[in-house]
Amino acid sequence: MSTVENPKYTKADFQSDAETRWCPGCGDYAILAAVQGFMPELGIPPENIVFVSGIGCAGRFSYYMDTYGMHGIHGRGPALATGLATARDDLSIWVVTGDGDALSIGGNHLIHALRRNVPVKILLFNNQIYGLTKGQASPTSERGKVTKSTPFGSSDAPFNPVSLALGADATFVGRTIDRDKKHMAELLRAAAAHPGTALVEIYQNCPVFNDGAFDALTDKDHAVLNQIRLVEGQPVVFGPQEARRAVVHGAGGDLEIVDLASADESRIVTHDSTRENPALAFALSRLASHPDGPTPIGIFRDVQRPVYQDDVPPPAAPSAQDLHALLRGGDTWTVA
Amino acid sequence: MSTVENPKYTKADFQSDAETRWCPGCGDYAILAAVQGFMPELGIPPENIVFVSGIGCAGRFSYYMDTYGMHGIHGRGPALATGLATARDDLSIWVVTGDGDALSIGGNHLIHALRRNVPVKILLFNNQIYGLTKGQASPTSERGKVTKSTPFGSSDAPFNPVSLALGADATFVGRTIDRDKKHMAELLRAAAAHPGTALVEIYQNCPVFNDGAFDALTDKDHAVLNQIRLVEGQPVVFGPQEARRAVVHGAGGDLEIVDLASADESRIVTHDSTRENPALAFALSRLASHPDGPTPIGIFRDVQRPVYQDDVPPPAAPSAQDLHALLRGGDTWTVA
Amino acid sequence: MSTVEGPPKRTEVHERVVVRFAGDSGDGMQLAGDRFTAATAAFGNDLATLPDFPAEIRAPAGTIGGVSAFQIHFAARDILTPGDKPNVLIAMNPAALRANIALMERGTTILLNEDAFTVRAVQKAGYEVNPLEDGSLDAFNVKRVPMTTLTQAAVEALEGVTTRDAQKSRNVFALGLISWLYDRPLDISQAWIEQKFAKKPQIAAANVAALKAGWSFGETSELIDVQVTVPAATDVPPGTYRNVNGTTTTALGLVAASSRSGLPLVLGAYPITPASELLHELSRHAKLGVRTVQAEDEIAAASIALGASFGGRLGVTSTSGPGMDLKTETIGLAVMLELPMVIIDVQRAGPSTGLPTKTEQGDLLQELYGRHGESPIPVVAASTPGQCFEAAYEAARIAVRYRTPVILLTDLFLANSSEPWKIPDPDDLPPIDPRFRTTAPADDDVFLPYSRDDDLARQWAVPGTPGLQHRIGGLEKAELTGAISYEGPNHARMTEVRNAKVAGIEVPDVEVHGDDDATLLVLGWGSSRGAIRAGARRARESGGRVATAHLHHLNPLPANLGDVLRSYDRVLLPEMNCGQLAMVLRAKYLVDVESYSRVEGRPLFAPEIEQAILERQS
Amino acid sequence: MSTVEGPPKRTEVHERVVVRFAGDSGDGMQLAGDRFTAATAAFGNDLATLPDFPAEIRAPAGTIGGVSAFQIHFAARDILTPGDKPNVLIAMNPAALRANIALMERGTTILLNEDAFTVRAVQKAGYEVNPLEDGSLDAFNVKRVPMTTLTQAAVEALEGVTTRDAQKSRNVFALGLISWLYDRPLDISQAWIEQKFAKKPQIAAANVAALKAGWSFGETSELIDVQVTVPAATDVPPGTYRNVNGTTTTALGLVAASSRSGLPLVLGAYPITPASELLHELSRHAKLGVRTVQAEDEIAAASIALGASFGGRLGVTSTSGPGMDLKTETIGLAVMLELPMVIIDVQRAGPSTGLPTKTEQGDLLQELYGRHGESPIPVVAASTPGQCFEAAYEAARIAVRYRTPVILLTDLFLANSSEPWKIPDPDDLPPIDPRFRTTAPADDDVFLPYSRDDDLARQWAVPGTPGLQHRIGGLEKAELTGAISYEGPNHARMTEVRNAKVAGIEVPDVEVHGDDDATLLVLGWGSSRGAIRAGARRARESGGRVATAHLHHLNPLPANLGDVLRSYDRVLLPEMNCGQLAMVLRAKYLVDVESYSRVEGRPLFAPEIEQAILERQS
Ligand SMILES: Cc1ncc(C[n+]2csc(CCOP(=O)(O)OP(=O)(O)O)c2C)c(N)n1
Ligand SMILES: Cc1ncc(C[n+]2csc(CCOP(=O)(O)OP(=O)(O)O)c2C)c(N)n1
Ligand code: SF4
Ligand code: SF4
Ligand SMILES: [Mg+2]
Ligand SMILES: [Mg+2]
Repeated sequence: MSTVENPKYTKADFQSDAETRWCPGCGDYAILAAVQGFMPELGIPPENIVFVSGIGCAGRFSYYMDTYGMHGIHGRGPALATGLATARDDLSIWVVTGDGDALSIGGNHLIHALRRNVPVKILLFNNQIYGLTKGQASPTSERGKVTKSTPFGSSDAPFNPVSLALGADATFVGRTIDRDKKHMAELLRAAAAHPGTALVEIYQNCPVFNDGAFDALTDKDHAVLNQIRLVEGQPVVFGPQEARRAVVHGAGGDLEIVDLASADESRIVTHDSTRENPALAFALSRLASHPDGPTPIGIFRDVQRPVYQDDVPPPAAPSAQDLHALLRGGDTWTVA
Repeated sequence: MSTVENPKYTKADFQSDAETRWCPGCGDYAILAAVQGFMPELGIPPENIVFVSGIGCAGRFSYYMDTYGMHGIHGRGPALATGLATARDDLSIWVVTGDGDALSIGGNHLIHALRRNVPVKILLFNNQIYGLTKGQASPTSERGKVTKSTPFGSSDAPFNPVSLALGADATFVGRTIDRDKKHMAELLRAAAAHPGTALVEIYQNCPVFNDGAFDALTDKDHAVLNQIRLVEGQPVVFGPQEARRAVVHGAGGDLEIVDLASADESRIVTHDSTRENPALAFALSRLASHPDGPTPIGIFRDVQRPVYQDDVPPPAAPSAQDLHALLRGGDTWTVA
Repeated sequence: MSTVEGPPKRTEVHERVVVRFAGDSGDGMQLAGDRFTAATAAFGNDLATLPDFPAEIRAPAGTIGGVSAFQIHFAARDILTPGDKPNVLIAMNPAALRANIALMERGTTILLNEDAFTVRAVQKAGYEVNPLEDGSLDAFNVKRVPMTTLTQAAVEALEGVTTRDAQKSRNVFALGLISWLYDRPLDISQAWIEQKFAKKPQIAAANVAALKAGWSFGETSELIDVQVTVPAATDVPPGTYRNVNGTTTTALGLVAASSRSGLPLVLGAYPITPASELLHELSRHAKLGVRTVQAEDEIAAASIALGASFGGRLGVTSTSGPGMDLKTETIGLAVMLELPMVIIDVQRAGPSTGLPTKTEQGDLLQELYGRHGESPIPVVAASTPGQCFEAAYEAARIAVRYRTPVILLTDLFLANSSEPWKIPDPDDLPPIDPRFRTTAPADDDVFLPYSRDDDLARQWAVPGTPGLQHRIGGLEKAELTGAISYEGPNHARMTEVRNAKVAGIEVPDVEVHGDDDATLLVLGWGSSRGAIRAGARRARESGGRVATAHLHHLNPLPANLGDVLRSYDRVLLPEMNCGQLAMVLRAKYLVDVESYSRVEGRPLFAPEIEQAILERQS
Repeated sequence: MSTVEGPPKRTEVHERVVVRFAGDSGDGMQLAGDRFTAATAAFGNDLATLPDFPAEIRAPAGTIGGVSAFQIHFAARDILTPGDKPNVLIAMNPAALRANIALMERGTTILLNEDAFTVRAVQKAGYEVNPLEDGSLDAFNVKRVPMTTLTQAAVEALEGVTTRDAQKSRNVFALGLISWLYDRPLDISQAWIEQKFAKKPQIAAANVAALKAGWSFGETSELIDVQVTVPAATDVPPGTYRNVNGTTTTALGLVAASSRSGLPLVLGAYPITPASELLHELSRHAKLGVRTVQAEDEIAAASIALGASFGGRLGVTSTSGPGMDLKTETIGLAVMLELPMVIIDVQRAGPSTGLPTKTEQGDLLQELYGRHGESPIPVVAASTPGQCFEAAYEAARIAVRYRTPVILLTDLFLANSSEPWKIPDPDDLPPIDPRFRTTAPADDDVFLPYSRDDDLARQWAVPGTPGLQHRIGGLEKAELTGAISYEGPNHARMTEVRNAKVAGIEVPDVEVHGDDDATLLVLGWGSSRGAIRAGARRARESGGRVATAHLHHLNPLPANLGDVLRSYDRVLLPEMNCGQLAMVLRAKYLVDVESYSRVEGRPLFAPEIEQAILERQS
C-alpha cells in the first residue's frame, strides 16, 4: 500500500452519513476523526477499503466510514476478515474491535490471525471495560476492579494485549492513545505499510463507565512522566527534561527503568522493532503490565514473514475446460 | 498438595479397567504410564482427583485413569475445569488436551484459564498433528507441512505454546518429553505443587501421522546435542562433554547460544523460573521456535499470583434463615 | 408561582390509571418511576411497571434516540399488564414528547416541562415547529409546568446546592407533582431520599425541597384542577409483598433452589443485553455462597456451569439469543452426561444481533430442536415477573430430580417489568433432593453410573466420593455402565431412554379459565399471560365468551393438553414469534391451532387480544 | 498348491452378488475393495459400495475394534443400495470373521485366510475356541485358503522383495482370488498396480505376482469348485461413467457451481469426521483456484466463508453435528446479511460427540429451527452418492440467486459409499448468475442495498465497486436502506420479507413413483432413497402395492406435497432419526404421517422397508 504525497481523496470521502451514536466525550470520536483523517494518505479509493467490526461501542465504527463495511458478530471480526482476505487480495482490510470483543470472546480468532499473518489491520480500542453492555469488567480491567458484574472486585488478572500478541508470534504490534492524533496517524501509517497482520492497541477513554483509565498517560502533567515513546533507532528514554529516565538492560537480563543521569550508556536500550527475535519487544511490553505508570507506546514489533496464502494460487473460478477435465478425472468407462 | 514419602497408594490404584485404544507405539502410552506412576506421590485419594479432557487421541486419557473423569467436548477442557474448580476447592484437577484441542479450537479457554490462574493442571500433549481425525495440520505443525488438509503445504506459521502461555501471563509453564519418564515426573511434581494454573507441554510422538517429529530431542545421538535442560539455579548449558554449549545474554539483549569454551562466564544465563518478570522465560522460549534443533525443556516459569477466586467466600448453599432474609429484602409491605 | 393557598380542587376516583414518565437518559426518569411505584405499592394499589430504555448506550442528549421512559399501571383491582395507553404522560423535554405522543389518545393529559422547549431543543428533537405553538397538541389536555425554574427556585435558597444539583432534581419535582396528582404519600419517597443521600446532606435537602415543591405546585397551581384517587386494591390476598421485576425473582428462585437442595449455586455467564442483569444480581449474593464467573464467552459460561454440575453443584448459565447459539454444543454434552444444569434464555428480539433492547419469544424452537442429533431437553417458561421465581425454582427442581439440563425461557419484558410479588414461605416450596449416590458397591460388583431409578434418572456420584470413581463423556454410552459404545442397537436404546426420561417428567395439567360454554380457547405461554388474561376479561365485559389457558411447561407438555385442545372449536395461540408453539402443537395433536403472531419487539397488548377474541365469536 | 492344471469348474450365472472384504485396519481391505470395484465397474455391472471403518484410530491389531471392512453389491440390473446380506465374506483374520459373521446367512460362502487362525490370533479376536474347529461355521460354505503362505510362495522368488512386502500383498492375493471367482478381468488391477508403484518396481512385481497367484489359486484349487458370472447390466443409460462416493460428488458439484457462476470458491472448514474428507478433497483443487482454509474452529470456518461471500465469492463451510452447533450464530448473521453461503452438514450419529463413524439423519430439525429468533433458511438434502453433485450445485444456485445461506444435508453413508455416476455435461447445468449490482446510483439518489427483485433477492454489491460503498450488519435493518432500525413495525416487515423470500424459492414438485392404485405412500428424504426404492421394488415383487416419493428440498417444501400426502390413505416416512421430518409435515399439512424410525447408526435396509410396506397392505 503506497502512501501518496498529494492524496486524491479527502477526509470527507471517508465520512458516511450515518449519525454517530457514541456518548458525548467518548474516545471513539477522536479515533474516528484520526482514521478518517488518515485514510486519504493511503491513496486507495474508498471502494477498495473494507472495515470489518465486531460488536461493542467500538464495533459501531464501521458504520461511520464511507467504505465497504461489515458489522459482524461479537468477537468474530478477525475470522470474517480472514475470509475476506482469503477471497480478495485486492482490498485494504481493517478490523475494528474492542477489548472484550478482541480479547474475551474473540481471543482465539485474534491469536490465530496473528500467527497466520493474514493481511488485515486490526485496531483494538481498549477502554478496559465493556461499554455497550453498560459496564462489566473486561480482560484488560485491572484485578480487583469493581463493576456491575464484579461488585466485590474482579478476581481475574488482566491481559497485556501487546505481550499476548507477541506470544502469538504477531509480526506487527503497536500501541497508541485516542488523544494523540499525530501518534495514532504514525501507527496507522506503519500498520498500513505492513504486509501481514498488524495489531494496533489504542487506549480509548470511556467517560461513562471507566473514565480516566489512561489519565496516567493522557493528562498534561502525567503524560510527560509516563509516556515511554518508542522511536526507531533511538535510545529508549523518557520523562521531563529535569528528570529524564532510561530503559536499560538490567543485570539479570530484565529491562529496568533508571535515571538517565546515572545510567550506563552502553546498557540503554536502543529501539529496533525489526528484530527477528521478539524477546526484546516482549521485555518492553512488560515495563508496564497496566497503564498506570511509565508505559511504552509506539511500534513494538514490525518484521517480515510470509503473508498468509501468498504461497497459493490466486482465487479463481475454474474455466469450462478445467471443469470438464475435472469431472472426467479418475477411472472412467463408457456405456454405448 | 503435599507429596509424601511412603505413598498410601500405588500405580495400580490409578489404572482404570478400560482397554487402552491408542495405536501401537503411540507416545500417549508412555505419558499414561508416567502419570499413573506419579499419582501415588500426591498422597491424594483417587476419588479426590479429577481428569478433564477434550476430544482427540489425547482426550481419551481420562478414561484410563481410575479417578473421576470427564471426557468433554473439543477444546473446552479448561472451561469445564474452571467450572469444577470454582465449584470445588477440595479437588486435584487435571486437564488433558492435545495441540489441536488446546491451541486451535480451545485457544481462548486456555489463555483465559492462564490469566485467571485457575487452580488446575493442564497437560498439553503436543504431537504437532491432528491424530484422532487422521492427520491434518495443527497449530503447532511447521509451516509448509504437507497433510491431508494441506496437500501443498500448510501456509500457517505455528504457535510456540510456551511463548503463547507466557504472553497470556501464565504463572507456571513447563515442557517435557513423552520418552523421558523421569523428567516428566519432575514436571508433574512441580505442576502439582503450583497453587494456580500450571501448563505442561509434553512433546508426544504420533507414530502414525507424524512420526519422528521430536527425533531431534529424543533419539540417542541427537538428544544430547539438542536438549537444553533448564535446571533451577544452574547456568543454562548443554551438549556433549566434548562440545558443551551455553546460553548467554547477547549484546542486543537477545539470548544466544555459544560454545561454552568461548563463553563469557558473566553472560551465561542462570536459570531462575521464579522471576516475577516473564521476559527472560520468554527469551528462553524463543531459543527454538520449533523442536528441530537446540530446544529448552523444563520449567520456564513458576511464580506466585493470587489464585482465581481465592478472594471470594467459599461456595455454599444459603441457610434457611439467609434465604428467608433475602426473600424479604428491599421495600416490602403487608396486606392483612 | 404563587405561594398563597391555591384554589379548591375537584377530586375524581378512578379504578385504574396508566402514567408514563419520559425524559432524556440523563433525566432520571427510571428513578422517578421507581419511587412513584414504591409509594403506589405501599399505598395498596395493584400495579405493573415497564421501563423502556433507549437502544443506544447514550445517544446525544435531547435526541429521540436518547429518550428513556418508565410506565406504571396501577389500579384498585388486580391488573395484569403495564398497560397500553397512558392516561398521563410526563415529558421532560421535546424529544420525550415526540417519542411518546403516538401512545397518547385524544383527551389524555400531558404534563410537560415548559422550560425545556427551547428553540434548539425543539429542533434537536426533530420538530419543524414548536409543538406548543402549532396547535398539534390541541387534542390533549396539556399542562405546561416550568419545572426547571420551579425546581431552581425551590432549592437555590439551600446551603451549598449548585445549579447542577438543582438540574438533577427536576425528576424529583416531577415525582412530587405526580404524587400529589394521584394523592400518594410523600413520606416514603422522602425517607428514601434521605437514606440514599445520607452522606450528601445538601443533595438530600435539594431533592426533598424539589419533591415538596412539586407536590405543592400541584396543590396550589390553577393549572391543575383535579386530583385523582385510585382506591387501594381490595382483592389482594393477604401476605407480605415487595415490588419485583423478573430478573430479581429469577435470581431469588435460583438461590431458593440452592438453599433448599443444599447445592451451592454456580453461575457461568457472559454479559449480554438483557440477560446481564441476572449476572449482576446474582453476583451481589457472593456472601451467601453464590459463585458467579464472568466467562470469556458463552461457550465457556455453559462449560463452567456444566463443570460445576459435575462437581455436584447447581450449575446455571444465563444468556440471550446470540449466546444461546454458542451454548448449543455444551448443552448437547449435558444431555449426554445426564447432569443437572439450568440454562436461562432471556429472549430478545430478532435473529442475529437483531433488536437487543426489544422483546420477543423467538427462541422456542431453538430450545426444543436446536441441537444436532436426537437431544431432548425439558423447557420451562415463565409467565409474569413474579412467576419467574416459581419457574426458576421448577427448572432447577426438574434438572436435579431427572439429571438433565433444563432450559428456562423468560424474555426482556419479564426481566424488566415489575409487579407486586407475594413473598413465598420457603418451607412451602417443593423439596429438592439431590439423592447423590454415596455408597461404594460391594467388592465384587461395579458401580453403574447409568443405572436408573423409576424416573429414569441416573445415579449421580460426585468427585470426592470414595469407591465411585467413574468416567463420563460425550460419546454414546453403554446402558448401565456408561462406557463408550459404538453398538447400533445400544445407541437406539439410549436414544429411546433419553427421550422417555424427558417425556416422562411429571408436569401439572394445564388449567382452563373462563366461560364453560366458550367454543374459543386462547392458549398462551410465557410473558403474554397478562395480556391474554386482560384481553379475555375485556372481551367478556363486551359480551364475548372465551376460555383461556397458559402453558408453563413446553417440554414435556401437560398430559391433558391434547384433550383440552380438542374440546374447543377454535384454538387461538398468540405468540411474539411466527407461530412456533402453534407448529409444535399442530404436529403433536393434529389440531388446527390458529396462530396469532406479532413480532414488533413489544409485548402483546390486551386490546389486540380482546379484538382477536371478539372477531372469533361464532 | 498344485501348479498342474486344476479340475474343470462349474460356472453359475447370478443376477446380483454382495461381497464383503474384512480384515485388520492394516490389511488393506479398502484398497482390495476399491480395485475390485473398479474392475467390476469397467466390466459393466451396476454397483454400490460401502466402506466400514473402525471407530478407533487404530485399535490393537487383531482385535475386533481394529477390523476394517468394505462391501460391494454388484448386479446385472440397476441397484440401489450397497446391499444388506453378503453372499461372500473374505475374512483375513479371526477378528474379521467374528466381527462380520452376524451379517452372514446360512449357506453363504466364507473365504478365510487359514494362516491367520493361530491360537494367539483366535484369542485376541475374543474366541474361546478356534471357530475353524468347533463346528460353529458348519452352516456356511467355508473355504480355508492359506493366503499368507501362498502369497509368500508367489513373491519370495522375486528380486529384493522382503517378507514384509509379501505380508503387505496378501490383500492383493485376495483380490486376485475374488476376481477369478467372479470372472473379473485382471488387467485393470494389474495396470493400476504397475502405475501406482512405478517408483518401486519390486513392490509392483510382488503385488502383480500376488494378484496372479490369487487368480490361479481360484482357477486350479479343488477348494473352489464354482465360478460365478454376473452379466453386465443392460439397463444402464449410455454415457461416460466413473465410480464416485458422495464426498467427491459434493466437491465436484461445488466446483461446478464456482465455474458456472464465475465465483471463485472459498471453503472454510475445521476437520471433523466424517466431513473432513470434503476439506481434503477440495484442498487438492488449489490449482483450479479453489481456496481452502483450515480454520481454528467451526465458528471461524463459517465466518471465513461468510467473509468470502461478502467479498463476492462463493463462500462454503462444511462440518458434521458438533460443528453445526458452533456455526449457528454465524449462520444467523448470514440470514440477516442476506448473503449467499453454503453450509454442508455431513450428518453423523447421535447427540454430542455421539458415534462419529456411524450414520444418521438427526440434524434436520436443527437446520430448520436451530437458530435464535425467526431465522429461515433453505435446506437441500442429497439422496445418493451421485446425486450429491446435483444437490451441492442446487444449494449453491439457490444461495446465489436468493442471496441467502443454504444448508446442504448429506450424511456419513452418502459421503463414504460409492456408485457409478454418469458424468454430466457442464453445459446442461442450470446457469448461476451472480447479478452483482455494478452501477452507482445517479447523483441525487442513494444506493439501497436492501431493495429487492421479484424473488425478493436483495442487491449484491461487492467491495471494489465504485460508488456503492455500504455497511451491513447483524442488527435489524430498515427496509431498502439496510440502515440500523429499532422500529417494531419495520422489524415485523423484515421478518415477513425474510420468511417470504425463503418460502418463495422455486422448487420442483415432488414426483411419485409406483402403483397408481396404491393406498400407501412411502415418503423419504436423504440417503434412504435407495433402500426405500429397493424395498418398494421387493414389496411389489411379493405382490404389495405401494407408491414412493422422495424429497430433495426440505425448505421450502414442494408446492404439491400437501395434495400428494392427502391423496393416500397412509403415508409412511422412514427416517434415520426419531421422526423429524414427520413432525414438520404433520404440523404443516395436518396429515397423520406415520414415522418409521431407526437410529442404529446404520443406513436403512431394503428388507426392513419391504416388510414395513407389506405389513401395511390394506
Ligand atoms: C455472542 C454475544 N455475546 C454477548 C454479546 C453482548 N455484547 C455486546 S458488546 C459486548 C462487549 C463490549 O465490550 P468491548 O468489546 O470492550 O467493546 P466496547 O463496548 O467497550 O467498545 C458484549 C458482551 C453479544 N452481542 N453477542
Ligand atoms: C466441535 C468439534 N470439532 C471437530 C471435532 C473433530 N476433532 C476431534 S479431535 C480433533 C483434533 C485432534 O487433534 P489434537 O487436539 O492435536 O489431539 P490428538 O488427536 O492429536 O491427540 C478434531 C478436529 C470435534 N470432535 N468436535
Ligand atoms: S459507553 Fe463508553 S465506550 Fe461506549 S460510547 Fe459511551 S463512552 Fe464510548
Ligand atoms: S493417531 Fe497418533 S496420536 Fe492418535 S493414537 Fe494413533 S499414534 Fe497416538
Ligand atoms: Mg471495551
Ligand atoms: Mg495432536
